[in-house]
Amino acid sequence: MRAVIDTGDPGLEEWKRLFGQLWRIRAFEGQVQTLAAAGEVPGFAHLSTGQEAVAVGVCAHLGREDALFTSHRGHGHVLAKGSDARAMLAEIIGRSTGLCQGHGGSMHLVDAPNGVLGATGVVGGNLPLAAGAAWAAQARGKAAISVVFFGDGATGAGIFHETVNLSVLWQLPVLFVCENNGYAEFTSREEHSTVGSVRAFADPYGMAAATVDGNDLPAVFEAAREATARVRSGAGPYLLECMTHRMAGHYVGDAQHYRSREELAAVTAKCPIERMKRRLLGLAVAREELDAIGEAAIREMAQAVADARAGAPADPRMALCHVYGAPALQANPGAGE
Amino acid sequence: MRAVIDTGDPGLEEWKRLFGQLWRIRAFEGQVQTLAAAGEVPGFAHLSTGQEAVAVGVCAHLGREDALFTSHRGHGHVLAKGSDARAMLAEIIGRSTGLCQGHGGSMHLVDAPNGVLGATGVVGGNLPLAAGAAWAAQARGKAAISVVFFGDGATGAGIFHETVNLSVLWQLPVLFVCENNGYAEFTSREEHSTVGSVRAFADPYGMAAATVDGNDLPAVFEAAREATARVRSGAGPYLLECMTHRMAGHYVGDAQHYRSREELAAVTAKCPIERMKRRLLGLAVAREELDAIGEAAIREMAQAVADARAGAPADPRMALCHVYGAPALQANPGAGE
Amino acid sequence: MSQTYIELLRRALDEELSLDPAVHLLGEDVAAGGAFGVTKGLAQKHGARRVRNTPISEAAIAGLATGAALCGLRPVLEIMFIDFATLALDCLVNQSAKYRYMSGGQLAVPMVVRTQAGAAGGAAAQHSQSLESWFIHVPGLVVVAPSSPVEAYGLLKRSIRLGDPVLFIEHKRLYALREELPANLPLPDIGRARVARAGCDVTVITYSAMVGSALEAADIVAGQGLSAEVIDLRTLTPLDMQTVAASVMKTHRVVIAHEAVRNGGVGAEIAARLAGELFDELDAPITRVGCRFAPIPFAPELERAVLPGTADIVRAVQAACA
Amino acid sequence: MSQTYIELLRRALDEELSLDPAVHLLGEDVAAGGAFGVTKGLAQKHGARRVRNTPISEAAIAGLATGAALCGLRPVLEIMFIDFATLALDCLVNQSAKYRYMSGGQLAVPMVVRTQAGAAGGAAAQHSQSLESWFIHVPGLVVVAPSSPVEAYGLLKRSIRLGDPVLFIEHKRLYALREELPANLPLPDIGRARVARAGCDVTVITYSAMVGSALEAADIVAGQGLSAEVIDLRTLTPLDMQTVAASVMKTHRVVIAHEAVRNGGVGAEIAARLAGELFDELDAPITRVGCRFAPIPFAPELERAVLPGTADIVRAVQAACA
Ligand SMILES: Cc1ncc(C[n+]2csc(CCOP(=O)(O)OP(=O)(O)O)c2C)c(N)n1
Ligand SMILES: Cc1ncc(C[n+]2csc(CCOP(=O)(O)OP(=O)(O)O)c2C)c(N)n1
Ligand SMILES: [Mg+2]
Ligand SMILES: [Mg+2]
Repeated sequence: MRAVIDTGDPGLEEWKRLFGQLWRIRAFEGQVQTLAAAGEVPGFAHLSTGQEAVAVGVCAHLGREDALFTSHRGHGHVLAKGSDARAMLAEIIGRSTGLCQGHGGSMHLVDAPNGVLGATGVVGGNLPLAAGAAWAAQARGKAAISVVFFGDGATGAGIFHETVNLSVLWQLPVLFVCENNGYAEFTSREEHSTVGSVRAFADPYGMAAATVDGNDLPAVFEAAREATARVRSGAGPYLLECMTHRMAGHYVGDAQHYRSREELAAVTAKCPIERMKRRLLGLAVAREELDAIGEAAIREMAQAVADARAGAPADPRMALCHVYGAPALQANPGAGE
Repeated sequence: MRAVIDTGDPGLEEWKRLFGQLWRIRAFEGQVQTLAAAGEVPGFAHLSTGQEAVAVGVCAHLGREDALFTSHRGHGHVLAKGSDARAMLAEIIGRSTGLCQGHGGSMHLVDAPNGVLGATGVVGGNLPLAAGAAWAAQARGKAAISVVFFGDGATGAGIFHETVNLSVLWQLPVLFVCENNGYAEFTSREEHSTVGSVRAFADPYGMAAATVDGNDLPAVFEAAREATARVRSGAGPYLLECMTHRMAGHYVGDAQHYRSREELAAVTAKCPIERMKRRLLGLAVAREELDAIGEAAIREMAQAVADARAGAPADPRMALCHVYGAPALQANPGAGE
Repeated sequence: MSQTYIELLRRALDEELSLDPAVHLLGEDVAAGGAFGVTKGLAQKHGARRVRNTPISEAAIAGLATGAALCGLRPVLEIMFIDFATLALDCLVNQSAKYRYMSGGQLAVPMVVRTQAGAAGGAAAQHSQSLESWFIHVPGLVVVAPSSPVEAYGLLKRSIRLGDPVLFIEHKRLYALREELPANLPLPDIGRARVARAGCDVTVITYSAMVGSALEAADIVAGQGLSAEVIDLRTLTPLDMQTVAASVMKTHRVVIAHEAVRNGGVGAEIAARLAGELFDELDAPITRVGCRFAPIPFAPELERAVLPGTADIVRAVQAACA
Repeated sequence: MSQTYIELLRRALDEELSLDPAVHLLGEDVAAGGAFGVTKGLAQKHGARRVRNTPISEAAIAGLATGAALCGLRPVLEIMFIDFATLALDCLVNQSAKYRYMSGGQLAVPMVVRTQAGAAGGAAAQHSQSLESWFIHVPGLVVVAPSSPVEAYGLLKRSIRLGDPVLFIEHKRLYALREELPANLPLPDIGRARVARAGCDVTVITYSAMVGSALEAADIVAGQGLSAEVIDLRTLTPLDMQTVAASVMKTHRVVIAHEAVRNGGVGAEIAARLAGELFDELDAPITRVGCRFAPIPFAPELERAVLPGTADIVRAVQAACA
């Protein structure tokens, strides 16, 4: 799709494109929210609204051959990596035209040709997989790197620490991107850990790390440029902590009783899209042009929903496919069926 | 048995007693080695030879009401806490007179009345149990603390990090004692982690921590005095890293091909007993007196083995006892027996 | 006044917290009510020290609960989805289940692990599993799987008081179910199954959410002249083979139904026991109803294609009585 | 020249490392040979980059292997004792087993998890378990449990080449067993059981170390005029019910033996299938032989009291043929 960018300021046109990417995610999640509220999304839908700048700023430095792993809150990352919004939405509403033919769903998006190797519903479960992908790249002499997005809550899981230790030890080309949004479900970071900044976990290992304002697209972009360049250079893993905020609830339907009005207002005031808009206005881009970018994204996603909805429902005859690959096993060895 | 000591130098008589404790562990492990080599110890026997000063220096500050948890290499800790050598040996050779009636064995010593709440064969598995015991003490308003011994290898396990996070968060009265002997089985610390000093893992959490020469009894004693006092005061958990050396193999029978002659000689030169002996000689204790202390320990353990051997073998009629406690379940609900 | 499965679970917890100061709740978000609201309000009532939020550390919190249980607490731990019990399994299997035994009876682990299983509405492969059969394979654990609000209430109270480690498996499809709690209801015994519906032609053995499907199926086949007895096992360890045997010696035909995949499921154990101990009483092949052998897929059409339901039980009953 | 089970496992690994550059070994101490010496010398021969020591991080190394398998490696992971597979279970069950399915067939996880199970000589409660039945309950996993050195060799090679995640369960009591590897032996198929001894009066279905006990038992009952056919299942998923059925249709009597506790064991599944699919072929109750329902105790007298052995199989065969 787009070339890997790895040095310096990408220029105004690229900033505008990235601004559009923010909007595409925002509009995508808006559609998911509407669909979920209407009962068209099976299961749990976790929105990345408010965290778009992390996805866009990091994925700007990735090519299709780089591996991306994400969590339950992964729509934005997958979209920013360049996957097709229609196929994503079709998966999220369970169509046979979805990325995974309806087998996966919102928390399990995979788009292998685009290097999206998977979202997972197990908090922290994606971390060692990403390190493993990095190991494979290292072992096979490939230039690709592996990037994994995860929440601050995942640092409470032992697997985070095991994976960091191994990645540093083996000098794996993996970039850990923590979206520190201060919450795990309904519980604030303060109740989860006395460690406010996740970056601190890198220190014992001497792992390269940085904390950045995750709502500031150029800041994320620049930090991710450095981080990916370093990881690509073979210098080992990197932890990039992006301080950000969930503008929506934990999942669609979460009434957020645990957050005050003031808190929610403060979060809204930090909207990464508004912030980037101000930045671009400051660079003398016309308000109309920026509005048009947003509107185009909104139109694109409305159309994507229409396209996704047009797809055939998942095919029940496929329900027992893909359990095994080996031909001898495809006859489904369980319970005689 | 003995009072909790919590301030200052314990005085020469106590140092001599503790010197005797070093010898008791050394002699105990010597007997286990002989028994294991003779095939009298079922399963795996892991000796703490060379690491005695950690057990003795820490346990000097514990009372019976304090909880102790240990690992596969736990004989020394249990002995230093004041458990009966005969009942321990009887368990280790599988007698009905053993601490656990032969159900547990070398890796699973429990002596509940003495606060020895268990050894575990799962690396790191004892850590959250110790935190849980500390939580119970906290919740029930007891003054007791919980102490857990573990190896440097256990810090590779996620459970270590999860437990530290929780313990700091809940300010639990638990003392983590890491015996950093530079090896996990046949693999050196360098191959396990780039983090040389385990103490570093405390930093992100702001947990109180110290590293001490684990072969220097007075140093361990003093560090443990501070650490236990702090934990007892309600100031939260503490990590005490004791740098030490395994003088024996990973288990009895390990040929240690992975260690050079020079390395083994260097380790022997650091023997904590010899070191304490020099210290006491310097304090004008007569060599004869010190020799007598060692000989008494050796005699005691020889007698303990004889006593243990005299115990009846484990009783096969007990094999299905203690699976459940609830009377309705004791009829053994599995498979109709 | 009827109450939901969730409300009656909450009531059981509330009462036990009030009765016994040793009872403590812990788990992810439990102070906020937990993902399904079961513990809502309990932190406010009993204090944040007795209803404690934890980090996302399933392994450590299981260990914490176990260690605390060794030292006089009666922890009730919530694992949000049974799928994540995988993360706590080392502790539950290697420590909690074995502690009493390994210590030669010196110590006990009076703790309850509340968790929630089953598929509903697209929760997909990692949030829908039914993994109870793993736990019946572990000596030392008790496994409870209540089928209704009233059952859940009584069995949870009994589990908390038991004194052995209990895996208490709720089902997400049952959470909204309503029932009235009868006054002065005696609490059910752990290890005692119940005849949920009497019948004489065939015995349907089941538990948890499938009890409802079995009762529906029994209604349907009744219209076809078949009288099905439905047994709600309630506890999977111990298995109440006496109640099962009494029924099978009457009907001589058996259908076993659960939501888990058949292969290696609890139904296999029951069928094996019958094929061993009551072989001569059986007049027909034992039929098992269970999930088809695949991970639980996301899309509703796929989910429906793998999950067992009332129609499968009806077919199995018909086959058993053919 | 005969070789041990360990030597033939090593030979299989050595050959596959030589044949396919994608094959990599990882695990605790594997570069030093592993706890039992299976991988001894392989790091020297194939390089420390292909035979890699890991920290004590069962969860992470299972994840690492899975992620690498998604990206073109064929990792062979060693989990030192199956008891510690508990720590890797989240990954194995929620990721490795389901990845192909959840991705709609886009990705695969060609990896082998070698581990070692069973009781021997006082390894006690946390180092002696037989937990294979958990894994047959997980769609997406293949489960292999070889019974002899030659079987181990062939099945390991096949497992590495398979393309699906395989749990490969060795048995500590078999490690020292010797056998000669026949020249030009065709590799066994995954999913094909083998008749280890032909007979006509009763079928003994078993796997792993209990195959040896079953053969001994068959010898003993032969002296009493009973002809026992012994089936070595080899793979527990898939289960080769064809081979089993062919035997049962000949003998009409069945004994199932494994070292795991019966409750919820693999034997339950086999018995259940027979009670469902071959009910009319059965002339006697199905007898299961397994460990008594307790954690594995430490002392030899206790260990012997719970473990199943040749004598139990003899008794079961006699009962089945009474
Ligand atoms: C192992 C595990 N435990 C619990 C859950 C339930 N759960 C889903 S999301 C979540 C919070 C995750 O917080 P964080 O990692 O900060 O990500 P965020 O939702 O904030 O993006 C929890 C506890 C889970 N999915 N997996
Ligand atoms: C979870 C787990 N993985 C692997 C093992 C096998 N094992 C036993 S001891 C040991 C090394 C432990 O090293 P360390 O924690 O440093 O303790 P040390 O033996 O040096 O005292 C290993 C890997 C185990 N017992 N538990
Ligand atoms: Mg978060
Ligand atoms: Mg060590």
